[in-house]
Amino acid sequence: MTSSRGGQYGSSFLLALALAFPAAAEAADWAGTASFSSAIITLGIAGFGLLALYVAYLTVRFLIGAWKESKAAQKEAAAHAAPVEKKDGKALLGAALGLGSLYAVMAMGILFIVSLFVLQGIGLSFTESLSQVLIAAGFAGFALLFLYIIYLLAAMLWNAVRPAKAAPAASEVAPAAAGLPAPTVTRRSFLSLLGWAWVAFTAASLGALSTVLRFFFPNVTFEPPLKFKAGFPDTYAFSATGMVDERYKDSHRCWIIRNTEGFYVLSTICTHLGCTPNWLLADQKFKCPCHGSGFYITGINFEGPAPRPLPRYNIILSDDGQLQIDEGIQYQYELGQWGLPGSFLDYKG
Amino acid sequence: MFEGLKKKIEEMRAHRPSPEAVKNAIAEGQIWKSIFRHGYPDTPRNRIMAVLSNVFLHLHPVKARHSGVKMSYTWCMGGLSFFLFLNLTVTGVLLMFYYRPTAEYAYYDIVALREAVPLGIMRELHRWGAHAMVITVWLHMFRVFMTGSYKPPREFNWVIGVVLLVLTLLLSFTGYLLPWDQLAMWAITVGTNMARATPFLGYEGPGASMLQVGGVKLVTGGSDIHFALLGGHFVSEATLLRFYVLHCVFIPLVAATLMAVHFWRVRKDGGISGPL
Amino acid sequence: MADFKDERAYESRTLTQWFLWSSLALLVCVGLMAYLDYHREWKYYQRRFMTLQRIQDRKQLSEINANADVAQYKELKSELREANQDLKAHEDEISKLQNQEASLDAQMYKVKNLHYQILKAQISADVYSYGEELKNGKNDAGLKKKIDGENNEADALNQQIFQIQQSHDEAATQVADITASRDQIKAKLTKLTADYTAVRTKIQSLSFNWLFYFRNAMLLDFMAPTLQIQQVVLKNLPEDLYFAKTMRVDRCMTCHQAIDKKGFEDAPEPFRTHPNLDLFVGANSSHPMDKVGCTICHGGMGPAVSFNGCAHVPNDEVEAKEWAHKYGWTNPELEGVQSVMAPLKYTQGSCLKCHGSQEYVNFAPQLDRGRQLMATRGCLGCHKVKGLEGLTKAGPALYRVKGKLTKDFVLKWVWSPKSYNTEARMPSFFQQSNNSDPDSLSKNKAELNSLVDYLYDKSEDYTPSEAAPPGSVSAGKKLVKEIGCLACHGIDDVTSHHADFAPDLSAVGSKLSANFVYTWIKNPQHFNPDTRMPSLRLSDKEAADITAYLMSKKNPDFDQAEVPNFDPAVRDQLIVEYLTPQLGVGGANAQLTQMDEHARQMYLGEKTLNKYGCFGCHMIKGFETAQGIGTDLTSPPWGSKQLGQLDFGFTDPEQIPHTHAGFLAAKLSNPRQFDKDKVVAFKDKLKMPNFYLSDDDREAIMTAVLGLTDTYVPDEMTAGIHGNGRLLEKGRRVIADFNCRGCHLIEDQGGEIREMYNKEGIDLSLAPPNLKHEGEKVQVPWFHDFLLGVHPIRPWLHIRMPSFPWTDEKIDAVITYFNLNDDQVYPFQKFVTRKLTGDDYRQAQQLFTQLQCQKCHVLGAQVPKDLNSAAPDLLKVHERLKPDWVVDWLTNPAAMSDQNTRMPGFWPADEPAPSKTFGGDGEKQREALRDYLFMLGNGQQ
Amino acid sequence: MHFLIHFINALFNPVTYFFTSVIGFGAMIRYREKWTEPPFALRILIGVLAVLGLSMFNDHFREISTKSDNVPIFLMVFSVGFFTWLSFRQAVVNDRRLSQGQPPVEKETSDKKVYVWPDLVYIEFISTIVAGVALMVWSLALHAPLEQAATPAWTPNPSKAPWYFLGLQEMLVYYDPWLAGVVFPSLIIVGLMAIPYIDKNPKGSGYYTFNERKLAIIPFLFGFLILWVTLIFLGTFLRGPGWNFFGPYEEWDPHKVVVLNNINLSEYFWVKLLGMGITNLNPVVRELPGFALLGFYFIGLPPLLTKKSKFLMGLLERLGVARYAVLIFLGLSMAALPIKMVLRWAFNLKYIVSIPEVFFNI
Repeated sequence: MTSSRGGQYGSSFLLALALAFPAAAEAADWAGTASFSSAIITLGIAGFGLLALYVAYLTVRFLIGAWKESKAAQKEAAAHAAPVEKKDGKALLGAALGLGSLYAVMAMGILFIVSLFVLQGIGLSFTESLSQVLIAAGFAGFALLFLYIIYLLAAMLWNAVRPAKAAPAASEVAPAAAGLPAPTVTRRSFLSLLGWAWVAFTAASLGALSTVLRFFFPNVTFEPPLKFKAGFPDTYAFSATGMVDERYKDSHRCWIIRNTEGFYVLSTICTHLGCTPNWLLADQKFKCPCHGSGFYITGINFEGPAPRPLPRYNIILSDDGQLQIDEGIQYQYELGQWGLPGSFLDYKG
Repeated sequence: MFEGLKKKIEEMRAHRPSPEAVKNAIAEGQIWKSIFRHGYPDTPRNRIMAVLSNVFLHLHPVKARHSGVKMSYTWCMGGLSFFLFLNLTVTGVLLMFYYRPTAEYAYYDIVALREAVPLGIMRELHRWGAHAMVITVWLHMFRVFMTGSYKPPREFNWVIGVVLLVLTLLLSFTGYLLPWDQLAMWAITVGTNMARATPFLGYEGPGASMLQVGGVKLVTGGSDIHFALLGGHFVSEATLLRFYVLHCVFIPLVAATLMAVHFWRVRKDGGISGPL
Repeated sequence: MADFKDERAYESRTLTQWFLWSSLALLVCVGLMAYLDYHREWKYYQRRFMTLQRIQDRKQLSEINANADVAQYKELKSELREANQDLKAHEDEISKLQNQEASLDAQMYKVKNLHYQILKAQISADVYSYGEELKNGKNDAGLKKKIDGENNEADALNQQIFQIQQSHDEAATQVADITASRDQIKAKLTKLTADYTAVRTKIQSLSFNWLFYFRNAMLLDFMAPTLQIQQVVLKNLPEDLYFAKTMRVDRCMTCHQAIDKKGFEDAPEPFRTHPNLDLFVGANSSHPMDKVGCTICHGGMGPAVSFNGCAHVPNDEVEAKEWAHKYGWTNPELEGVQSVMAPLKYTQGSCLKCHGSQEYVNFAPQLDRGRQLMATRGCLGCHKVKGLEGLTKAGPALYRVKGKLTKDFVLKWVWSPKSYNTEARMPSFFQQSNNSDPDSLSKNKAELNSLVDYLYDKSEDYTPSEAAPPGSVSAGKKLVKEIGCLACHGIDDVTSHHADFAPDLSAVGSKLSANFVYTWIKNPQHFNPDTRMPSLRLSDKEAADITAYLMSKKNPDFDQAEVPNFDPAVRDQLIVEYLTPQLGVGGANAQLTQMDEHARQMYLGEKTLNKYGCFGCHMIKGFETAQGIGTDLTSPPWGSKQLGQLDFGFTDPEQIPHTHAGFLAAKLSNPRQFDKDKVVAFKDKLKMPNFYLSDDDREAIMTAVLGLTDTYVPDEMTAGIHGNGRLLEKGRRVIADFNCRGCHLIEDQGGEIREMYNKEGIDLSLAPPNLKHEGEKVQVPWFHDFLLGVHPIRPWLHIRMPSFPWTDEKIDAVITYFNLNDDQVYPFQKFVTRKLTGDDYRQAQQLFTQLQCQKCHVLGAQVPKDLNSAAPDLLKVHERLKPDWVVDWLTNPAAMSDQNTRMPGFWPADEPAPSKTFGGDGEKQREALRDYLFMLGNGQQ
Repeated sequence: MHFLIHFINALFNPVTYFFTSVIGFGAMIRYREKWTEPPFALRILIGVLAVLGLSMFNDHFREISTKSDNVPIFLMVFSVGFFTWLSFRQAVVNDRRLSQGQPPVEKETSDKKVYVWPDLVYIEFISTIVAGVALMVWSLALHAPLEQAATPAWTPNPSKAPWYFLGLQEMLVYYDPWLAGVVFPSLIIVGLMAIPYIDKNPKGSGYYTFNERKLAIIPFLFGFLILWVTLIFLGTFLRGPGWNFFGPYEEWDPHKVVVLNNINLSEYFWVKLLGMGITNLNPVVRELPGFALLGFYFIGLPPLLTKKSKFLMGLLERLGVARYAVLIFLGLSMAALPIKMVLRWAFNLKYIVSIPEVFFNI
């Protein structure tokens, strides 16, 4: 008995260590930073890590108890060779598992509330913080369940090895009548073995499937670089309403528009379905050949199925005096980002 | 001078075997028997054995309802679709001998197929076969629906049929990109851009912008389902390669297996449907 | 009926056990597979670099904190609080204005978006259809009227919009005025803390918090990872895989993250910044990283991202051992890696890939030195090297050797040049590691004697034209030091600086006769019309003194050395060996008996000449255009030769690592060591002579040779062939051929003799001038005449510009080079300046006298008292200097000559003009002075 | 002649095209006895062929229809037409026999069993050869299309999806890509799969009939013929550069200017109706009218309809709540397309609900 308890404590300590590791790394870091808030957050994480551990510990202790009773029930059933008890044992184990998962859900609930306060703070606007909290709680719950399964697997394996030693003893003690093989292993432990075999197998195949899914996302692509230099500002013509320059339309899929105030860069990807609109000088508008979407020179959509204005790319004056465009950073009109620095370059020339 | 020779010819012509005898000699010969488990004469037993002992023909039952055999009932659309699929597989494999799915070679290989490659017509056979197959698959669905053959016990077979329809469209869609000409690229751009708008998984779909953790957007132009489908932000060489693999290997295999299930379920659910 | 479950082929419990353990194994393997793919070497380096950056940012942060004046910060904070207070007073007024704005917005939206836009679209649609109708010849009046109506309505709407906009802006400005004060404070506040917050957020993003772990978690690191492979795709520098051009991809910056970031100069490798960023890698440098990448210069496997995968190559054995220990590094060359890195110290060799067709590469001194050595030491005599074909041969011509050297001297000299003079450039063919056994020695002596006899037989007679009068050794020594012999020649007892462009003169006394030296230094062309040795226009006395000094330089033990005589029997045996292949043994002996002593010597002499390839460095009659006997280093380029093609012989791989660099280092230090333990006939022994190179010279030549690779570089990326490139290179070739950079600084490179001036503390204004802007400065016709007939310009100089035996074609090349280098317009025409008349002339003259130019400057006949501080003759200005240059020179002479000129600046920027003439306008004064000088020169008083 | 072409072009604008096709569909159902008679059907065929022949004289039409990739569409239109006639013909014959109490035609032959070898195999063999010949002739006659090499820099005008997706591409004009590109296609596929599980009607299995399976055939044919086949015809022939609408004989002029300004429901409600500002409203509040309308359509309408019509109430009992709810939902979403088309043409309505901030527009 003691060995299982020792195993239990050992692994719980391991769990605490694993969870506290990011906090430790951050703490080592914290000594240097003057930032107080990041320290609180990391302590919070370490805290709720330990909390999750405590819940896991509670669940495990309860399950061990249920396990013991079902084993006891099994032993009696085996002794009287009465099939009726087996059924109760199973029921008990079912109940135990039910309660275990109840505990797990409760733990996730606690995590949900804890992360609401610790992780996100109250300040954020309602919809955004809600989604982040949900995701954080989801991940925390998932991590806990994963640990919980691993732990139970370990405990079960611990038991699976031990009874093997006991089982042969049982078979010598009561050789059954010829014809009927001695019930060396009761249906339940056999089931648990098969059950856990299936759990391991499904875990392995799910793991393999997720590696295949990850396989489809290339780490490196050979598309033209998103950040590039676009020549000196004075080489661009400008007028009050703005002049559209198509120098980089083919190579980098962007228009550079200069008016009296300065520069802004529009993406040439139509927000409806990704075709490349054409700039019609006469009509002073961008017209998409695919479905007829029309955009003003500012990029705002005014006709056709395009749902949103053309996004603007980041444009700054690099230290060597050239325009530097970074297509990695986009500004969307409907999110009110066209006012942000980098979406418009003030340049009077 | 050639008397000896002439005499021998005369002899041979004298007891030339009758066609009948030749036929029997072959049909009873060990070779024939080893291949065809059934005899040649048209007896009921041979008719049965002809179907049972042939791996391809045992797709059909030994006997079938007369109504099920009539063209006006089945329009033979299922059979035609299967024939077109086989034709596409054969011409497809032959095309693979000349077509290289890289951006620098793809287009000019297709031009070469038309201009220089012997029997370059394979490409036309493949393309028109594909369009024809799309039509025959629809008509097959249309016939099965109009004759109510989807009713129990054949519901699941109808579901497999719908999946096969979708796979046919996907096969044709992925194949559309391979010539790598303007028509192909922009048709596929329009088609795949819908993936950008998948809810939650596409970076321009509803709900995608809400998936962010610690201020970092998770579903972006470089990590959504559209990116995985194309292997990049735009239709590029990586897309050509992915569509080539899907078109030549992945989807045909899945379709072939499902067809096997489809044919098997036709037989198991009671053959061609007919009034009870 | 027995339970059907019992009739089982296997006992179900064991099956389950098998199923359990195999599934667990599968789970572990899948986990391992995913983890090993995730756990990559470069991620470890990127994490370390994050900590490095954080430390640097934190330093920066503390600096900001230190010099941020906290007082101002606090004061602004309190001001902000007050502004907010009094803003509350205007609360209601602001909200009223804002409501007004909102309603105007609504109206605007309604009118503009719902009515105006649709109307505009309708108008353009109608106009289009009206146009269509017109095309078909039908003028639809109704439609026309409809369009006009719509236009009027549109104008009305436009007017309405304009008014709404007007009132809207009005309201907005009012609101802005109220909140103006508060907004200003807020703006100032944010500007104050802007860089502080920027750095702090940067630190936050670089710290290992849970967000970092989540973003880079296994299998989740595709969404927004911070640890990523960085790469540069170079389509303009494709790699040539046997005619298949594939784009070059360099991923070195995945680990070398700080390669293009300043501030990590002393960070541990691999995070060190690239040396001189403004020349390499920097965004504004001439080799930006995104255009040129890394592997084009350093070699190595660009797309690889692991230490060993990139085929790193250490600089030396010590580093190799350290890497083997640290990274498990093994020599990539032995594993047949596609492209191996060049050791860092030979990186300059890669400049040849693009700059191969240029004479010299300004920013690669070691490469320049290597290529210059290959020309001056005679490597090119035997080995063909791309870009260095057609240079003048390294050694002296032997047409008239009979008149120059005694036979005994030549025998002793060729037998062991170093015993005559340790600095001698002649390589040693004999007494090497593979021919020092007695048999080889005797055979070599026979060969040597026959060779010398052959040369002497072919040589023309020559007697020096003049006899050397007696001269003083000490005067000669002083002259040799001052007049500029040391720019090309080295001598051991005058100065420690040692030029090695021309032969070393430390023991010339034992070599030449006095008369020869005397005639030679007075008129070198007399002995050899093609020699590059210039004449320094020496007077008889000077020549005599120099001859006396040079003749005093003897090498006593070389004089006593024993002449290597030969045994005729050995010679005859050699001749038989040469004849047997054609005539068989009997025939060969028969032929031998018919040959008299002289014929035998001639026969063996010619064979030896062909065997050792002396014509590679010396011009010998009949062998002027003979091909070098060494292996061709260009096709296939030696740097890209397969390792299997290099014959390491039985040398010990521990001493000589089996790499290109290893082979080359061994070959250059002792070429014959590869014959060790080899059983090889006398005639098949390795013949490459030993140059006894110094370590630096050997490294320089290795850089030049390792740089010869087959890397494909398209023309648009090759330097020196576009625009005036080829003309510039022609000029540079002449400059390199005549060692102008021995004295002069050209393009700020060269000027080796200045080392002597620096070492001995002599004033640099006495050194040969820096020809930096010569094209701008000097008129072409004068330049041409000067180079043909050199005459002194700067009287105070002791060192003399020598008169070189130049042809017109060479001079034109040099002049074109100087003018194109300073972007002068091609037709380099003569200049004419305006003629000063009346008052202008008078004022100019007055200015000329006021500035006392004649105190230093020579003016035709009038020469200033102290010649040492005299300045060039002003009467030559009109034909020598370009007018614009003169004005610039007068404005600021120090700047124009990089601070080493004696000419004072008369018009310092901040002070008033030195004289009242021309109304004190410095500009006019200088131009007038220039025109005055030009008139003086042309004699138009 | 010019006037006639102009009239036909005007006739083929989207509104009339769609309504004529719906009316034609209704007529096809209603007068099925009449037009399935072979002579009448033949007369229709000849009429169509005549119109087609005549319109070949129009350069533009000829150029578009002889483009090699548009040939399958003719093949599809004629084969769908022929087989619709064949199925209706046999359904009408069977319905007539069933009304007189006789079993359907197929019954007589379905009891007699026939050897598969050689009959069935022989027919299949022959049809394979015929199909092979047809395919070969088609391939010999027409080259597969090949335009210039792909360049991301230039989008051809118009750029169309493969012909079988033109129905979808047409939907894209009226709905946002996430609806028209992802949600509706999945509903179509799921809907098709669900048919056997929803259609509990035991009758009509294994023989052509119409009367016994009205409820199943009409929605399926509406979806298949109108929303798929005719839209493909429209997408191919009547959609030109800038995705503007062109008559069958109208030259595809890329500079054609058409009024495409559309207004959202929220703009109608707040700005037009109540005259309030819209830009400062919280997105959810701004789109309340849209949500209300959708809520009513999907949640309010079904109970209302079922209460009112006996037919639907009967259906509810027969199918059970779950199947009925799925059927109604699928039916309503299929009807959503034509309804949105009408709203677009009638009121220039762009979006019922439009929250561009999160890319959510319906």
